[in-house]
Amino acid sequence: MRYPFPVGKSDFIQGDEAIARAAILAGCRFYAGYPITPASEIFEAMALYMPLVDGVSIQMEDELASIAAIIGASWVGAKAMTATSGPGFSLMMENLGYAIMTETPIVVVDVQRSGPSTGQPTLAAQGDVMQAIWGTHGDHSLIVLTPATVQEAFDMTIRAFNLAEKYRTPVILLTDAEVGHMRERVNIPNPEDIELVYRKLPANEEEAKYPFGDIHGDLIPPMPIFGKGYRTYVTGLTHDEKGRPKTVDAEIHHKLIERIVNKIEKNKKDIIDYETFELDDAEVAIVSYGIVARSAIRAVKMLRGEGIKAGLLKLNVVWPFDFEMIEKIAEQVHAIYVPEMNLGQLYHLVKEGANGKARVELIPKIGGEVHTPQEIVKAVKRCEKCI
Amino acid sequence: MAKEIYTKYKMAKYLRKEALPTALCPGCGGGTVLNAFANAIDQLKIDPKDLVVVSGIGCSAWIASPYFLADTLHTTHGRAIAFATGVKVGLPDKKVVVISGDGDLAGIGGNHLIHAARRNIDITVILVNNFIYGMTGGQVAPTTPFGAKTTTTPYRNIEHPLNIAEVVAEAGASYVARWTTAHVYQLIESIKKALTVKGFSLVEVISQCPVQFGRRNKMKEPAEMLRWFLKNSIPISKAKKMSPEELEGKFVIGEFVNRQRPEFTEELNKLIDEVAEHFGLGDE
Amino acid sequence: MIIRGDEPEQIDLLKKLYPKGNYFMQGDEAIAYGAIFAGCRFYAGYPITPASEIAETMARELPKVRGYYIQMEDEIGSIAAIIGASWTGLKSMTATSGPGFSLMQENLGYAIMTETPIVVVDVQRSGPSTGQATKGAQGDFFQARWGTHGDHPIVAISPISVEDSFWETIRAFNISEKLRIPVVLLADGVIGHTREQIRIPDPEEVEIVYRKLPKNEEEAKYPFGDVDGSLIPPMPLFGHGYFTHVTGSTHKETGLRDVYTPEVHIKLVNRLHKKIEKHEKDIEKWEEYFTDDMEILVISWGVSARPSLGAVLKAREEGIKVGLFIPKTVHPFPGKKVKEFAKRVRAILVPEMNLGQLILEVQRYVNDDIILKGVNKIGGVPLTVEEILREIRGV
Amino acid sequence: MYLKLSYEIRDKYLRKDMLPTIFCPGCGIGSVLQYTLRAIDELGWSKDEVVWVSGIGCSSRVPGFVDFDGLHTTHGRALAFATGIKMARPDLKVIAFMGDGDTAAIGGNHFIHAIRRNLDVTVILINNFTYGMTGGQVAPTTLKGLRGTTAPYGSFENPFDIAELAVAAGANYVARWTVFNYLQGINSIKKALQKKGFSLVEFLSPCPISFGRRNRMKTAPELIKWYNKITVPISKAKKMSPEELEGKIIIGEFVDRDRPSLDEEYEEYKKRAKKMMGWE
Amino acid sequence: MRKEVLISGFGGQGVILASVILGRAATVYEGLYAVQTQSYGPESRGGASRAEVVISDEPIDYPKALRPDYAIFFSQEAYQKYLSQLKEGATLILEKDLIPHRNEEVEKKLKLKVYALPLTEIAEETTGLSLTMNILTLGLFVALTKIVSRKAIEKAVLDAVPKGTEQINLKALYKGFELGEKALKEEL
Repeated sequence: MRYPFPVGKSDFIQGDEAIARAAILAGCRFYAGYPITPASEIFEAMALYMPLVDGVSIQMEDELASIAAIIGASWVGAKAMTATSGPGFSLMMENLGYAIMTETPIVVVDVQRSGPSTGQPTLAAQGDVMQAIWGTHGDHSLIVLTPATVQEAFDMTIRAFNLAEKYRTPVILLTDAEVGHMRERVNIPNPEDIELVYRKLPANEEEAKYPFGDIHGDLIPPMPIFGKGYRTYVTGLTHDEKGRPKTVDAEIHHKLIERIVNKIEKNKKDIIDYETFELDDAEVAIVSYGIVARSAIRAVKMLRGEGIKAGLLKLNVVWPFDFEMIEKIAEQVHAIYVPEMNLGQLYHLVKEGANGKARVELIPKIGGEVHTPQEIVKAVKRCEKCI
Repeated sequence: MAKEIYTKYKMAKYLRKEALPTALCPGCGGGTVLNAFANAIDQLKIDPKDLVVVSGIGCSAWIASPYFLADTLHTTHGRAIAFATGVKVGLPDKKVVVISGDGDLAGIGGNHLIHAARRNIDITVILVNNFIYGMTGGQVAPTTPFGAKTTTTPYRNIEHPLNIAEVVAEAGASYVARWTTAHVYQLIESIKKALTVKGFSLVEVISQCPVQFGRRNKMKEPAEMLRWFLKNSIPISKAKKMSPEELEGKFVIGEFVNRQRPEFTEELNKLIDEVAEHFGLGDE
Repeated sequence: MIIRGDEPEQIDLLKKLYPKGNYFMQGDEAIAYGAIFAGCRFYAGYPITPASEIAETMARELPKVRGYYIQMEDEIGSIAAIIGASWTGLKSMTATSGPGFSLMQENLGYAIMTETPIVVVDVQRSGPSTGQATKGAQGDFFQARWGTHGDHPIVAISPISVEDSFWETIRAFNISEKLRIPVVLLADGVIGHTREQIRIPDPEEVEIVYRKLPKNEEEAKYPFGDVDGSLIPPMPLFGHGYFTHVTGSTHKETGLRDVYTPEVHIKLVNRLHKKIEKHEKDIEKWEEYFTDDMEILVISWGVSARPSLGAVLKAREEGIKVGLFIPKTVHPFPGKKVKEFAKRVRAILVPEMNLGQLILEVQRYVNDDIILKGVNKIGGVPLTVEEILREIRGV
Repeated sequence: MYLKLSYEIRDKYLRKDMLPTIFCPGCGIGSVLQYTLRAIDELGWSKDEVVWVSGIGCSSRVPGFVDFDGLHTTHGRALAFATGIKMARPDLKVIAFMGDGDTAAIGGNHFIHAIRRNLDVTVILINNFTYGMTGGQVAPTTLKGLRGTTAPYGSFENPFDIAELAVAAGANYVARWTVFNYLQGINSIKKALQKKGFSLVEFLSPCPISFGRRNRMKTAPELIKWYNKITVPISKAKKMSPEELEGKIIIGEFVDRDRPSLDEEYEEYKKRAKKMMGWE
Repeated sequence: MRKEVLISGFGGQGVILASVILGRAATVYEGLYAVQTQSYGPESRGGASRAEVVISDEPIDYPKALRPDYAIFFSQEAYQKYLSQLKEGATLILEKDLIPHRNEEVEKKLKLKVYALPLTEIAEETTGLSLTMNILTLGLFVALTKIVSRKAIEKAVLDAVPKGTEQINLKALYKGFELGEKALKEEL
């Protein structure tokens, strides 16, 4: 297999470009998109690469259609992706719910920009975190990953595909304009060294009869993709294990939704990913994700330098959310700080997790610029003094 | 801080001085369109107080927003005509004008475009067609000519452009015309007609984007693009006698329809009067 | 001519059309009548179960009061049209259900950013996706709060009965007009389709609010400026010669776009949030029962509130000291009140028709020394008094 | 032409465990479904090479009843989903079974853009002038003056002519019939299925419950009689003036042409890309 | 070692490309770490343009420039906007002809090492193409600061420039090296 970019060595590229290359290496062969700042570079790279690797890159008439097309492609067996930013992500909400309900593996990249509405199109923010988790209607669960560097954007894109395939669920890669547009060195491994997952297919005709049945006891049904003679029926309506619409049976609805939520919840351990820095003996913790976590690392070093025992928890996955881990940290430290490029979103989840065992303080920032390490240090020191 | 604008340009009175200069690139056709629109307003002696200008997202949405000194509603991507529908129903006596681009109005907003034409609501749409998504960096649009290069069709476009004027005419508009930025006088006349016609009117303006479109298609200079427009423009009367093959790659210009059809807000208000009469709720 | 809803002719018209007295109608219809009494004279919508009855009632009744009903090509167009109409001065509303609400998210953010008063009714049905179209649910609680992108405040109200639907719709309009903010009415398919007795009042009994307009040309220059210290700018309507510019991009007080200066964005978005905090008193509303001597607290909202009340009454008969708290305004959530209660009880139960959404909100205000438990049910059938009572007994 | 008995078609193509269908007595969807299945049968296509796609609405429930791979999607978006299916697996044949509200109202944009791209799908369109499933609201196809629950005083809007719109947007094959046009219907579907590129067969179909009842046509026969009255064959229509055609609906074949389809173009595109990059 | 570089001018001067080449030289050819970020106006031509490169021998946490150690300004606007943000003792390269108004006071206060040259004019003289000004400036910058080797920047230039223009760009780069050497010897 020949790749349209160098593999097995490092390159100096934008986050958006890294996402596109990782998708190709993850086996993505279908991309549908619509132009939007600051995600267009992903699309442009896909447009350049896809025809060369016999994949499809197509520009749809809007974002609604883009996510629809990738769901369609996923049902014929293609690994599929779309990328957008806030306004387009808002438009995708209905069909994101459809992908959750029909358990369709897809990857949706949201390169966050400053909102609400059109806001500041070229500037970064972390304002869509709760939208990624709660933006579509009805009870549901999904997976949300948050890269902080270009290398992470690359690695997490591959992981996003693997998780989507493994758990038959949409996965959101929630990055931002800063990571998307910045250039850094990325080590692009040899394709043979990349571990890839492909969805579980039915072992036989019998299994294929239950596209939505927990036939293996692992809550994840094998996916009888179209065109194999299984004659699968897929609907966004509440359906039974065979996929037949059953819209008035409360029992069936309960069973279906509970399984969809539980297949994420019960596999939390496998999905959740985080890093810690100087957290073991910390008395003050900073919980951060995405681009801000990079400022937070530096802030921790600076705080340590000033004699404040600070530590960092950097979340690489923000949903499912490890409430228990936060509670454990809350038992160890007396305060948790959450710097976010918004006016308080993941902060709410941290607060729920902390369960009153430690003070939880928000360090908000909006306007398109990343917190400087000094700003975090200052905010922490101000609060530490006031106790 | 408002910058002082020293100009002898007569139409400057229609512009928001504190918002100038515009963000349009040098050589963009948007300026021509803004100028033509201002001239049409001037010639018709329309008071800008009787105007509401609505736009979506994209370079062409910025032609009048915020530069034109009237009530201006700058909305979300593709939805300008739907917003304008609400404005027109609320203010049936005002002129409601939508100025936006091809990607905005015919790409993501294509549905609102054909439905407004079907309703024949009295809105004037000036659709600036530069064949490209300029603001986001030159991606293919539903209007991009077959075979053109863009950032998302690096190996040339394989889709056929949407014939906006014909689709809108078919959908039921009262007035439809197409010109290019090389046909300024005809354009002004058409905008004037569109503003006077009762019902949905569309003036499609083929316009140059030398930076995002021209550069990738061997027309770096605005003048080259204008020459291209002039060379390939075919008047509609002549086009009728030509085969589809002969028309490949040509721009059919002129008036597509100009007709009287029932208008939406009039019909809506008529209905309300009838209901009031029927239930004995009229003005006693 | 723009109708505000409180003109004498309009009052006379309402009296003639809907004489004071008892009516028997569905929750959806009550919302429509509430809107008409609140002064809503523009409705744009798209058919969807179980919200279509609102559209149908509006289509039938609005022309009678010289209001406009239009059906758009989709939900995106519907919310766009009502925002446009609101800028001309008409009080405007749309109604939908989950799938349509998902589609409206982008323009809901636009209305927040441009401070456009509108009311969006979400008659919640069982999801995700198309789910059980005809069944009620409370699954859009967090979507109403977080469904659009970017940092934003929101006001969401949830009625608990048919009669309540009438009054809460009026309140939704009043808050929306007063604070220049879109208000989401989180109704649901159960109440929406339930018929009950409702008393239609005299129009004079209904207090209605109309947005603050600029007093003069000078004020009109700042459609997004805090000209009087209330954090709510007067709204210069279109068609009055003010030459107002409205954009969803980050803008200055004059409305002109400035998408690069962080300070402009910070100032704008902070004010959007603070105007909600500052006027909290105008927004918050709840009902509470037996909270004086309670040991257990039930917190419930919307359609689950009534069976909760039934269960609390029965439990009281059994001598269990249980209280009930029903937030009518669910966003912003009355957290302070809950925090205060949480200190006095040993357990909190949260019954709702989803897999646990309001409970996450409650959790933020509760320490872990008390029991916090959801009573959850999905599938379209409302919680019964027995189901809730069993849980109360259990703790 | 030998016509198989309808139970043969039923037994061969329908999912027995999904029957009976949800369709009301007098509804035209069943007939159109039968025409479609007969067309497939006569073409001798395997059930395994066809995918059915639909949106939301009465007509969109059809893929649930037929024994094929089927994707029942969100409202208005069927053709966008179909784009993914067709472009990722060009060897599969795609049928989109849609209603008028789904196609022309909320899905209007996907409709014109799928046609512009010349996506190789066959749209079987049930036009019943109303939103049947949500209770009979007016649709963009509802003729002026007709009633629906959201137009209690009669529709005041101008309706769409979907077939003409499809022609203007550039479809390869477009035909319109009423459900009464049995043989023409089957033949048109056969032609449409074999056509590369976008094809549309529209059927005027009775909805006595949600539509007819509100317009003084309570039964299917009354509706069919009305269809006969308002339809004009295309050959005849060409000789009529616009005034004479007012309030009439034209039936017949509107266009039959062979522009290259999107997947064919994409195959070429891939080859060109490799050539331009010096891969081949 | 953490070094921050700020480059600013207006669209069309090749600001972004210069920053990308520098970052590429540092990461791909020197094995260092680098982060390149940028911001620009809505116009594709003529708007303000700004790029930053942070270079370090260890992984870079905070990715933006806080107090630039080095700066290159190609426009009066950039000079006025960012001059006061520079670190004390920073090295500053200016396109002299495009920055007619200087603020001696701030330059002195920050003890800046300033190299002001008619860069566009020199580029035009050297290669016949004013467009090569950015590459020439890179050469000057590398010769002055030695932040990456000449070999590395040369390779990175070759990676980034359009096919067919390699020789002309190298010519500009070498001219930059030459100017830098002269400047260090204070011969300028």
